[in-house]
Amino acid sequence: MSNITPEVIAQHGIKPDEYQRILEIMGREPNLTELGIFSVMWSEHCSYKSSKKWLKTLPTTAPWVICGPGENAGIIDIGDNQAIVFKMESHNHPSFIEPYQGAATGVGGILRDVFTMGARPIANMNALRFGDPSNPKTRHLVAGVVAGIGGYGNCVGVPTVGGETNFHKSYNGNILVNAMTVGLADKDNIFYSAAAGVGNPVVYFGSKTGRDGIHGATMASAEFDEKSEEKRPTVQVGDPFTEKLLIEACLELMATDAIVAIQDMGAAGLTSSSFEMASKGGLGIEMDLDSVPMREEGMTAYEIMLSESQERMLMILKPGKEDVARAIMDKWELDFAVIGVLTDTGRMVLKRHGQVVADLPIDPLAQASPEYDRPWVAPAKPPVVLAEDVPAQCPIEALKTLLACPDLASKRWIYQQYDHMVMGDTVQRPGGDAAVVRIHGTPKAVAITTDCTPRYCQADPHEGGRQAVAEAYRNLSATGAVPLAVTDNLNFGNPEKPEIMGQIVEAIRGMGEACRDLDFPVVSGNVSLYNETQGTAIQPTPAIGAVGLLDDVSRHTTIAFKDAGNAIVLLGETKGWLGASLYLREICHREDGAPPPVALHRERRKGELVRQLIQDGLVSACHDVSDGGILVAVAEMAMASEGLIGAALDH
Amino acid sequence: MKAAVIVFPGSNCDRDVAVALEASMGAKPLMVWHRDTELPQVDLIAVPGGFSYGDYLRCGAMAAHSPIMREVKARAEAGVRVLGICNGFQVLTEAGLLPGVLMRNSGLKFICRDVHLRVEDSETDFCRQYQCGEVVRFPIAHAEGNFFADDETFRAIEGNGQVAFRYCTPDGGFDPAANPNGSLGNVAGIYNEKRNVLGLMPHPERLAEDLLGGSDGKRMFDSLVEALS
Amino acid sequence: MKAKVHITLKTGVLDPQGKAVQHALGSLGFDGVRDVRQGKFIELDIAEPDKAKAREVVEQMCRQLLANTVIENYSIELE
Amino acid sequence: MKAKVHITLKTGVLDPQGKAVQHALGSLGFDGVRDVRQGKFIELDIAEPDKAKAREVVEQMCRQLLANTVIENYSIELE
Repeated sequence: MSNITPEVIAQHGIKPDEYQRILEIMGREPNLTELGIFSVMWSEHCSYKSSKKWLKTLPTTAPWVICGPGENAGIIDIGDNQAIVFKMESHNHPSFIEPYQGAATGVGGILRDVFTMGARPIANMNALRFGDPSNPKTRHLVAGVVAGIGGYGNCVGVPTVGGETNFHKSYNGNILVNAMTVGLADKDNIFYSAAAGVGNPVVYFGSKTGRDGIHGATMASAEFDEKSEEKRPTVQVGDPFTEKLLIEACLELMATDAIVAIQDMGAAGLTSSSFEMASKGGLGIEMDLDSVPMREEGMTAYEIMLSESQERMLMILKPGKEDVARAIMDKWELDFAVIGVLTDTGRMVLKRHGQVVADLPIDPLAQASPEYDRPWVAPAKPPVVLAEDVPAQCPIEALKTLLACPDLASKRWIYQQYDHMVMGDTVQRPGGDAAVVRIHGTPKAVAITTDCTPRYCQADPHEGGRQAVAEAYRNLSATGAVPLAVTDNLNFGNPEKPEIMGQIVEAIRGMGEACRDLDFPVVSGNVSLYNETQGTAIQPTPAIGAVGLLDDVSRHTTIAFKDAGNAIVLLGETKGWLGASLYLREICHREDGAPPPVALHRERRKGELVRQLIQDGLVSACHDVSDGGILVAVAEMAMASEGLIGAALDH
Repeated sequence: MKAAVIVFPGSNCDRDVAVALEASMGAKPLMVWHRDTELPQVDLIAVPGGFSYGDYLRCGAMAAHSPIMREVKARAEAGVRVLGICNGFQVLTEAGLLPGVLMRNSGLKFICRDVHLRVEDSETDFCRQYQCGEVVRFPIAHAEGNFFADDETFRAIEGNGQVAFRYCTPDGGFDPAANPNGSLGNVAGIYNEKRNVLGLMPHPERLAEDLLGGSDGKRMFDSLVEALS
Repeated sequence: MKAKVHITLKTGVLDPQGKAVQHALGSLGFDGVRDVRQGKFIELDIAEPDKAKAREVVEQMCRQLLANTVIENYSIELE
Repeated sequence: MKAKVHITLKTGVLDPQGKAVQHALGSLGFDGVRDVRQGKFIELDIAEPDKAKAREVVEQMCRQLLANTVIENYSIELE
């Protein structure tokens, strides 16, 4: 009696109709290892099965885009034969179970996605969402996540230069930890993951494999229930010291011509990396699992293929280049082993203890992962709420309340736990509209920001999607940088519920419109669904990570007032929109109303105007007006100034 | 002046120190891998910040046993100038080149921000371009900077005037709030008795360029070039 | 009452510190070191004279603060 | 051969972690905590079968690397 029972299939998160597809693809019943491989490759986290159909509608091209979605990270051209490689990824569920290690391994994973393409990481950011501060677990989660991000990022020596942190009760059972990495590469030395060359060696390097986080990939999209507390020691533990060795060893090897293709082992470890490399290259792969460096005895093929031990990479080398690679890995004291070879069979054949333990076709599995067109319902448009509809309050009292609320209060207590100065190129430190990081040894710099207003996306996902992209565009322009491209991390509830699927469809539609109209293409991203506990979903959070370019870093502008006597100029019309505003929530304790509509053509024109004024040296400070409105914006500019320069709003 | 920067697995401020040295020296320092056993003739050896060996067991404990450290110790005993910054300071105490130990910050958290320091002795090659008693602004970035020494050792350090920098208020006063990590006597950096070895937790190389927010740190590198060229 | 608490990583959980110390011992010439695991050892002096009550209190301290029960085990000895 | 090493701070040496844990326990409502000291607990698996030789090897490991003998004491138990 085979051990593939309906319970085992369900346990692997595979639906009955999906299992029928597996039987067709295999032409027989899969064994446990093969079933495990299908379950991680077809998990929501790796296959994007619920969102793939809609993600294709996003604009992903522009003259400066070298590589759009589909590779480990997105790549844009910044001239002088240099490229910026960046992406954002989520580690939401592991961080709820073990905040320190969950967040730390999130940082480690996104770093690897960037340097596997040949880029030296030059900056990290993170977008965090926690539950209500009064919730007993929130304090523990915040302390753990921040310590984990700092513990890993500081040790690896990549500056953590900013991010954003929100608090709302919808995240009580589902915190969001989205980590972003920006890297710098030479345009003519970029590495991709498509395998090539039948007979070329398949090489494993980095840390040893253990039983960490098995089923991390499927857990990433499993809705949380009370039982989730039991998913214990299989939590992934990160080793930032080994990651630093991995960065240096990889970049040193990439300076030689030994590498054909390379990919980091992320979610679903050895399975997803080997499958993706083989399928992109249209080749087969044969691996002898006995030669995989292992940390624990008696590991089965199932455990080796599904393990999510951290700090591991897979690469294809040119023939005869094994010794060059081994010498570099020995210098940096990393494990190194040739574990297989490329074949022309188009199949994945795994051996363990001398026997074939898995034999699966690669293309049907890698490419044919299901793509769903789930039913969705567009949420109703909420009513407009304007200033005259809301009881007025003394502005200064309102300002005090707003500045004290967790969303707006200074986040210094968080970012001072992050080394934001290492590598000596941080020109604008955390706390402004965007971080500015110099391109080492050049007069240029990149501006980086993460933005999303979940309140707006809850009220109207379409308008919220537009606003998230527009705010990122404004934050980059406020420093004088030309906005170039976007990465995203789409965090939503359970897509099998039509109203949640409606939020996803509408938010993506809104993001697409803004990216198209602002020439601001999406070059990479990540989707995290099923962020829901006992039926209540998080506020829709399509987090945007954006990068812009400053040709002359000395022209960058900060939010701080510089000299008394400067005129304060407001760009844009004030219509008193209070729907879904922070004012309404923090002062009137209401969370209703429509978010302010975004006029994209005006956003674009204002952005071009602001950048021109900064270019002409006419602007001493610049800040985008967002949460809390004009009064909060001016207060933030005053508080950031040296000598606490005040402001009189009397015209 | 000829300078060498030691690189341990896990050092991550090695390039930052090399950039600051080059800006003052007008030439690139040598980058020396921790497993080398030879060290060319140099006037200055810099042991940079970072997380050598991941700061595991004790910060700098494993790096202090690296092959190159035998040579660094020999050169220090022979009078070559040695500058240990942050993790470098921890390595020098573990290697016995400087007294005392750097414990976990009193607040237990990693701290990254600017601090004010008072220059306690400007008659050394490291600080000759500062005034004695001058207040400078350097950034710190560490979780284990809490300087400690037993009473006897600490009395010797103070008695010999080996304190190089103390955490202070912007106007040079002393106040618990100005001491970021609980260090004994607000000590931020100390010399050995011969004053040819300096270890400090703050990072002068990170504020050596106005574009990055300040240049008080540059004068330490200028001092060394002036004294050793 | 004196309480001695040992906090160790659960088996199978990666111990990066132990791995690095094992490696460093090797490069110092100590061969034959098969495994190294590093944990915490906490000594508490508490006012509770009764042994059973003291154990109960220390048990709570471990669950609430001293140990990260997701990846760590704890053991308590009382004197 | 299994070796258990306890590394503790010498009396009189500042223990920031112990103090911080004591403070945190107080704010969690555990009163009556007179003192807390935090040290390291290292478990080694070494190939040396003979107890005396094993003790000598571990003794050397402690003096050379595991303990900073300026501020720390170490004790070794063999099984």
